[in-house]
Amino acid sequence: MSFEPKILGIACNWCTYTGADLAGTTRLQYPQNLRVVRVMCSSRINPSFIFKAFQLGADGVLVGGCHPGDCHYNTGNLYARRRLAVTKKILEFSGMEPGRFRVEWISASEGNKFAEVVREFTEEIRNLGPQTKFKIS
Amino acid sequence: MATSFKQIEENLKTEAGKLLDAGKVSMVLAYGRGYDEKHPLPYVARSLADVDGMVFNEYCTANLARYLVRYPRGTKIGIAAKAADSRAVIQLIQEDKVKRDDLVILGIPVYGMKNAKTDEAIDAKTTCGLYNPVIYDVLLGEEVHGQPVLSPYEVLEKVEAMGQDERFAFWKKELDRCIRCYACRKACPMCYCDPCFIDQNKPKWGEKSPETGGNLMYHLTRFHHLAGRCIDCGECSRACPVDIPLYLFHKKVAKECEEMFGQAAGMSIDEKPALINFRVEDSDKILE
Amino acid sequence: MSQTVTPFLEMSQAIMEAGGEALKKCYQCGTCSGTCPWTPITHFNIRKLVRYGQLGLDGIEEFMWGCSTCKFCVDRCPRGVELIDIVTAIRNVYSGGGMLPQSLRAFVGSMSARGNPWSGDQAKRNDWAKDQYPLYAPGTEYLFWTCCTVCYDPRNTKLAKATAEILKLSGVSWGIPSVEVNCCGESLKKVGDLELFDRLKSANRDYFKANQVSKIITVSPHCLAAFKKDYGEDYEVLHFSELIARLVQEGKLSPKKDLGGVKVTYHDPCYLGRHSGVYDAPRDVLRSIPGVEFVEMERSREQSMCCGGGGGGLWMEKLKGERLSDLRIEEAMATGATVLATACPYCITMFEDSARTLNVDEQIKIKDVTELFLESLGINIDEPVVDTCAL
Amino acid sequence: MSRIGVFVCHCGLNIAKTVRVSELAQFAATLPDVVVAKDYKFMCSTPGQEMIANDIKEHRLDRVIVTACSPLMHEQTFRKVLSASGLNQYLLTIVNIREQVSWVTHDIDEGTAKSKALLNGAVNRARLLAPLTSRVIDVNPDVMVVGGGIAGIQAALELANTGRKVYLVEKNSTIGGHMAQFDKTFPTLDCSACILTPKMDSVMQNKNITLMTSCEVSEVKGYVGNFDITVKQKARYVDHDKCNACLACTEKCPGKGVSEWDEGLVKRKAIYIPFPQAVPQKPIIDRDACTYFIKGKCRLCEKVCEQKAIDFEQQDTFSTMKVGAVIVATGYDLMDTKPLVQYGYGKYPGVYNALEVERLFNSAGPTGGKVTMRDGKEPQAIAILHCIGSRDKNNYEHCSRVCCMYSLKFAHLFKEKTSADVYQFYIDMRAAGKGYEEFYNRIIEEDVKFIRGKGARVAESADEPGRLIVEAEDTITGKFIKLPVDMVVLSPAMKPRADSKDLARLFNLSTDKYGFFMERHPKLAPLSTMSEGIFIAGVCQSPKDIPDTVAQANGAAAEALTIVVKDKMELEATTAMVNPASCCGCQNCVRVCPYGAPFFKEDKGVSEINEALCKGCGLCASVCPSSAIIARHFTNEQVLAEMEGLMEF
Amino acid sequence: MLKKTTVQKLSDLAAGLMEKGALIAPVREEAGHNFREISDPAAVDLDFYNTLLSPKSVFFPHTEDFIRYKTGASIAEAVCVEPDIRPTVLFGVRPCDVKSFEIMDIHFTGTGKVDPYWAKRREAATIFGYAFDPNTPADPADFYSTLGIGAADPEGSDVFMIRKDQDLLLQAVSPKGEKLLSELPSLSDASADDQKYFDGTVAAGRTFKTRFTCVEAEPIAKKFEDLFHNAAFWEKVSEACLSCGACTFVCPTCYCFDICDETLFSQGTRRRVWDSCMFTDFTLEASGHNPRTKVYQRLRQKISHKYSYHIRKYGPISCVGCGRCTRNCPVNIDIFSIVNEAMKA
Repeated sequence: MSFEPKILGIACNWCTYTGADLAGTTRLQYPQNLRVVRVMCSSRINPSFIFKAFQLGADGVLVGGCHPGDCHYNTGNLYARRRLAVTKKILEFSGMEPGRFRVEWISASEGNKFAEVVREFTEEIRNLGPQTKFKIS
Repeated sequence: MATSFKQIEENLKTEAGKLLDAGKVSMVLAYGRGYDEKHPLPYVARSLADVDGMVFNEYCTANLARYLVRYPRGTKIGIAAKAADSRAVIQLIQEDKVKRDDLVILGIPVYGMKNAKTDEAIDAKTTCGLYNPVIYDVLLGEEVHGQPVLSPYEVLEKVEAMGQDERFAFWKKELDRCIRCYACRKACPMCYCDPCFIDQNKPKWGEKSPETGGNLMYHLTRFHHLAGRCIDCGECSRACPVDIPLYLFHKKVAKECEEMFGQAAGMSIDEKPALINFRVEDSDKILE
Repeated sequence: MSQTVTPFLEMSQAIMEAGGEALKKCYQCGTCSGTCPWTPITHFNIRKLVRYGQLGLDGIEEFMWGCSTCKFCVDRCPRGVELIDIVTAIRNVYSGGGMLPQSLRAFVGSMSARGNPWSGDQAKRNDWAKDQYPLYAPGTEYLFWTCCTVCYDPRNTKLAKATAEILKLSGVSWGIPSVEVNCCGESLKKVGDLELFDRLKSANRDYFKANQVSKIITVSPHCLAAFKKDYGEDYEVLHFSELIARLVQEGKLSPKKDLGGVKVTYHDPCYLGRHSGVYDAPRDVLRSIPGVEFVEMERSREQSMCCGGGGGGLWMEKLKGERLSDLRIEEAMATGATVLATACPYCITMFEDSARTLNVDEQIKIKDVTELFLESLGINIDEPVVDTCAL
Repeated sequence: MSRIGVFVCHCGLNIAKTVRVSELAQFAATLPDVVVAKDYKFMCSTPGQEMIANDIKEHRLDRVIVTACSPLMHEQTFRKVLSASGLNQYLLTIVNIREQVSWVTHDIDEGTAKSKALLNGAVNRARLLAPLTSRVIDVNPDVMVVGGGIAGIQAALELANTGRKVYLVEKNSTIGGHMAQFDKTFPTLDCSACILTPKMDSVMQNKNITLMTSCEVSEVKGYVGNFDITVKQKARYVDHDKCNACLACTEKCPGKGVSEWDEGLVKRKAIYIPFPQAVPQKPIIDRDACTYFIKGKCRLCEKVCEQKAIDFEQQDTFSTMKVGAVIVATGYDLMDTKPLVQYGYGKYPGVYNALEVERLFNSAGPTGGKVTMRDGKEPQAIAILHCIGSRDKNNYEHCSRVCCMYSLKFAHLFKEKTSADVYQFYIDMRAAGKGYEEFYNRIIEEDVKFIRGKGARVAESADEPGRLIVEAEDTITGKFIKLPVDMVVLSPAMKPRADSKDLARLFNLSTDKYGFFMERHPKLAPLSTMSEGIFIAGVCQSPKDIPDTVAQANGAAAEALTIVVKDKMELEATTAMVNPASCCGCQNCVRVCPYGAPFFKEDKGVSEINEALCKGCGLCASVCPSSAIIARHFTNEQVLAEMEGLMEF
Repeated sequence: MLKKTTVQKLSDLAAGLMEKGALIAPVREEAGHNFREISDPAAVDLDFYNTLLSPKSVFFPHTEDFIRYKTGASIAEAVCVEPDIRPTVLFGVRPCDVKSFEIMDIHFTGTGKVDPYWAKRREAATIFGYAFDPNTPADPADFYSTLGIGAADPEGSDVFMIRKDQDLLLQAVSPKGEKLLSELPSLSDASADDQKYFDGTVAAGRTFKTRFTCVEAEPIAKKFEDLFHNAAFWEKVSEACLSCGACTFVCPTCYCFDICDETLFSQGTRRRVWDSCMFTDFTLEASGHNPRTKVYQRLRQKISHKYSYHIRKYGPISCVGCGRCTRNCPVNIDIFSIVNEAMKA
């Protein structure tokens, strides 16, 4: 059987989650490997959530937020950008494949982009194979 | 020419004595005699009589800034601070854990401090490579000049050159050794949370047992919490009974932060810690 | 001619695909055509060109050669339309169909066969130097990129020598390229032959790579702009006037000879000014020369006129009354200057032609800033110039 | 132990087509703590809602999971069901298996599998949910209006007329704003002063309005319903309580200042009222122009003032107002066209900007309403250039919206007052508005020449010294036009006030890249801002004409009223709180919160959160290193549990 | 019975022992020597002073699983975890550490409630003690002789080993040791000289001095009782203490633990994990109250427990003077210096 990755998505309520809804409303098709947790703002994302997700066996983690400048809470995603960039560097230096963690800015109107990102990311994770480094067995 | 350790010790005693005598501070954080020469002890002098117990030698590596948060806000404290220690003081001032006005910083310009276990010089290996304190009120010796300018990040080369799998194996081997005694966070001047996230049950961020999962969670999250705040004193690694080279990871994160955000921790009291700050112009490239 | 037209959107699509993507952004306000120096004097109308392009209308080929890519319109366009890209794309699409004007055929032919626009023998590219100047080798700091025009065009070899002489005095480490290099291809690109341009470009890039070139000095602003914008690698490229200005400022070169109160005006070459943003360096150089009274023309800096030599214009014949260089000469003379200084071999060629045909070549001299600067250093390289333009 | 009910919706075939809903319900029943799991055709229908309500009672459910469409669709619907059944509404969890599952796949196996994972996450999360209640706070009934232009005046009057107390804060020494500078207003051509000054007077007369001229907001504290706003009263050097507006001082004053009202076209006295109908009609001293302040002696005004109202020692003073809501209506500036050197503004005396021309037409203006130029001559040919800096990527990308119409108005007035030929250089003629197209037609019939092409350059004429040449392409003929004229009128872009970004910081508003205040939603909340209780009206939001500005002002007044009309209000329930036992006093939360909700208790060494200011974004919770901050409804435990559930299957 | 082998043939001995069961012996690691289960006989390394971590983890591992369960399921379905207990040889234990087992036995078996995990492992183990060399000075942190433990005490070991230059002498101490020694073909019989050397070393070990002088337990116990309320004393000696757990985790006689439930997805494990009285949350009560919030209170607890409460309750000092806590303290706090200080106070 081919490898079906498990991907955890964490999406902000105002942009990316709504964008994901729009992808559905417009019936765009994308792989079903992504499971989304809704938070109010990408800045809510604690870096430990990301580490934890990998420990729980996520093969990839996708974070979605509003475009910088469009944050519902003005500046949340600007903090998130820095914090998640550091998260990414830490993952990389710990030996995790850099491709497994991605941050995308997807607005409420970008249903297309949401679907496209999910397709692309799922494919990338599929190519990377199962994530075993952090996974607690 | 740098001032000798003996001379620094003398100056330390003189200056500490003056401060205590004049009542400018209620205590001076310095170093005192341990069970032998190689093992000096962090030491608090509260009166002129205590000053005699002070020592300073190449093994006085402990970062005394770690003790600042232990005393009530507003306590007037004198503190002996080497280069990295002074950065810790600055960082604590940035974070409003201590007030600049409450401190008298006795700066120690020095090189050739040694790790007592290995007898190796630690200058740029496990610490930040600076010789002179960044901030001080009194300097306990001449500024060090003419020593080689060392990049604190050169030691990273080997680990940076590794492939992802090799690097993971490296860190797994190192971190699996962890016995969760938490000496690293307790020795760290910037780790002042009580309780630490890892001690909590709600939420339970990581297991308390010293196994791969909990160890990884504890250390990675701690690296993140110290991102943009770690001042590269190397105390975490020196404190570690099982010699995990935590300093390598901290240095890497500090290096990345400097590159991405253009500021190093503990260099100026007017800055904000990089991760509780942002610039609108920050590039999305940092996420790539 | 029928007054009925049918939009031919495939053609519009082809233009967009050839790099004229910006077509669709235009809302036809007329800022470009109102700004364009050609609109008052020729039938060329840049706005119309875009309009024809938007709808793919027939007849576009009639006036697509009018633009000299001076970039005035691009800087003013309220929609941020990259008009030069559109012109290049249109030329590419149409000249692919064999619609190259006669005067440009020799130009393109020479480029293709000999790697330079002047039908020069490639082996003789460095003849002007008479082995007096060092060749670039790995380890040298600056590559002095000699434009084809200063290598082959007799008037402009003076400029090459002037530059080389100053470099000799400058104390920097430099060398000229070997004869194997090609034209930078800037004009060729603007003429629309993108394929040949890519060929020349990659050959030059190979040379740069093989010789570990990282810093380049150009004498022609056209090469400067090409390297900066089109060559796509991280070379540090400087125009020679910038280098002189820096050396003067650092006190490494100081002009001594007083030129005796000569009144000089300066024409901003489009490719140095608007294309590359260099306005002050040549002026600083002129101002550093003792005995030069510097005057500005009415249209200067960002507002500068075009000489008409860009975008292939140097190789195209223009009727009297339709030459921008004539207008510019008049404007220069109106300031009372006796020297029109500039910093581009194309401008020099265009202005010298105009001064001659207007019969004012005695009243006003055309000089490169570099040449004036060399004079002020007290060096004379003047040799009899034989006008045997290879064309 | 929780008692969880799971309700799986088919949504007709919308979900059922690509998710095996009954299998999903059966799966749910196997999960820990799930005591009832059902599927139904339309859960949001009345029978569906009743089913949930009944099961809550019958099975004593304490958590409800509805597995259906996006929470953004029906979360409110089902929350009401819970409330009505006596269950706290926050104990509901929605699993989105329509927008994010059934509609994005064709494969029923995949769809069912993903739904199970999502449901498992929801069960994990639901178990940890806590009932939340909203806090109720008192509301201050007063309102502050910032900006005394037509928008601010209108809003203040509307509010005052409902009996609210209003503080109207104006930076200048008079209210009236730009509208007071205009001569006529398009398209009706009624006199601007005639319609504005009565309103200005009403403000003065209205006992509910506290008029605060020469004032600026200097600090804003508090939150919706309870703002504490500190206002700086700038020193006027005239005690307005004593002044009886005899204006003897202004006659004697030897000082010369530049008249802002007349756009710098003329001088005014150092002690002055900006214009005859100014409100309040009491003078102030311009420190920079006053002989006494410059040279140390003069004080002529003081000598002539019988009321002893002149006070050279006056200082800036500060006072704090308590209000429940704020309307910001700070208007605009015209862009400075000097940097656009091609148009020669500031270089050629014959080039004017639009506001200068307004003053030329005005009978109270520098020329007494006659159109004479700086050289005293009447122009024979006039070019009006549209879109100067507007619709321009190099300057302001927006259309300034009013320039087409006022340019037409200018053309009409020029025709009326001079015998000049009038040319309009335009890109597109935008005359969308009641009576606007008709006005355009009228101007066409007045024989104004329309040249469709943006003015490209203004130069001095070589042939006729003193005249100007406008260069442009007439895009209709494709011909290059060189038009000799005497006067050029530029219609520049409207931009926000220079200090709009400072004001935005004070009030915690966001701005676009130019500094226009951002509305909460461009369509559905155009007058609200991201800061609760603060509203915007007029051009400070985006360029608009007087009718739209007035409409917005009325709207903003009504919005403000909806807040201050109640004496209590309910706050967001999903706010953050600090667990003081875990707080390490690092103050990260204090530093990052865009709303200023967390604050540091110096004595206890811990942070606390003012829940009235909290919007529930959770940023503070993620920057809290010791996890002391609990982001209600999105707590660390809840998120981690949900993640674990999602990753299990 | 005294047997011998050479250091060169140590791996043969190790291989022989591995046939008898699991062999746990010192191996060289990055940070120092540690006891590890041996898979490669050549890895056994007796060139060490003392191991970094104490051998207590052999009988009392850092984590010990008790039961496994499914979350949401009935407690009746929980399954006990059977510890994997095999015959074990614990090889190369220094006399002070051997002594620590005796102290730990009090807690795990001696108080009436027997901890089956400890007891079974202890029973299955054969201990090869290994003498310090009385001819070289002790590490400055050590103070075992101060507590009456000899540098070469065979007591408590099943087999006791003394190094004689390149030879390794092995003396059976218990019947269990004797039996095992007789079954090891790689050993040869020792000579009379060897026996003399062995006995001499044991004797020399008894007079071997680490730092300080011998102490009596009772006066110390009393002193610490008196000092309990002397906060000034405790604040002073704890001023440098970071309150980390390094000392307790390397200590051979610290036995505090926590019972944790660890779950992943719906699988749960109840396990025992070492805990440390130096941690703030060690005494954190469910109510949120914490009787020991200050560093000095925790340090007082640690030291008083070892040097006072333990004596009162069980007799011996709960310390064997191995020096690990002192060696590993990040700020060089020396427990015995504090004892001395206390006696002076």
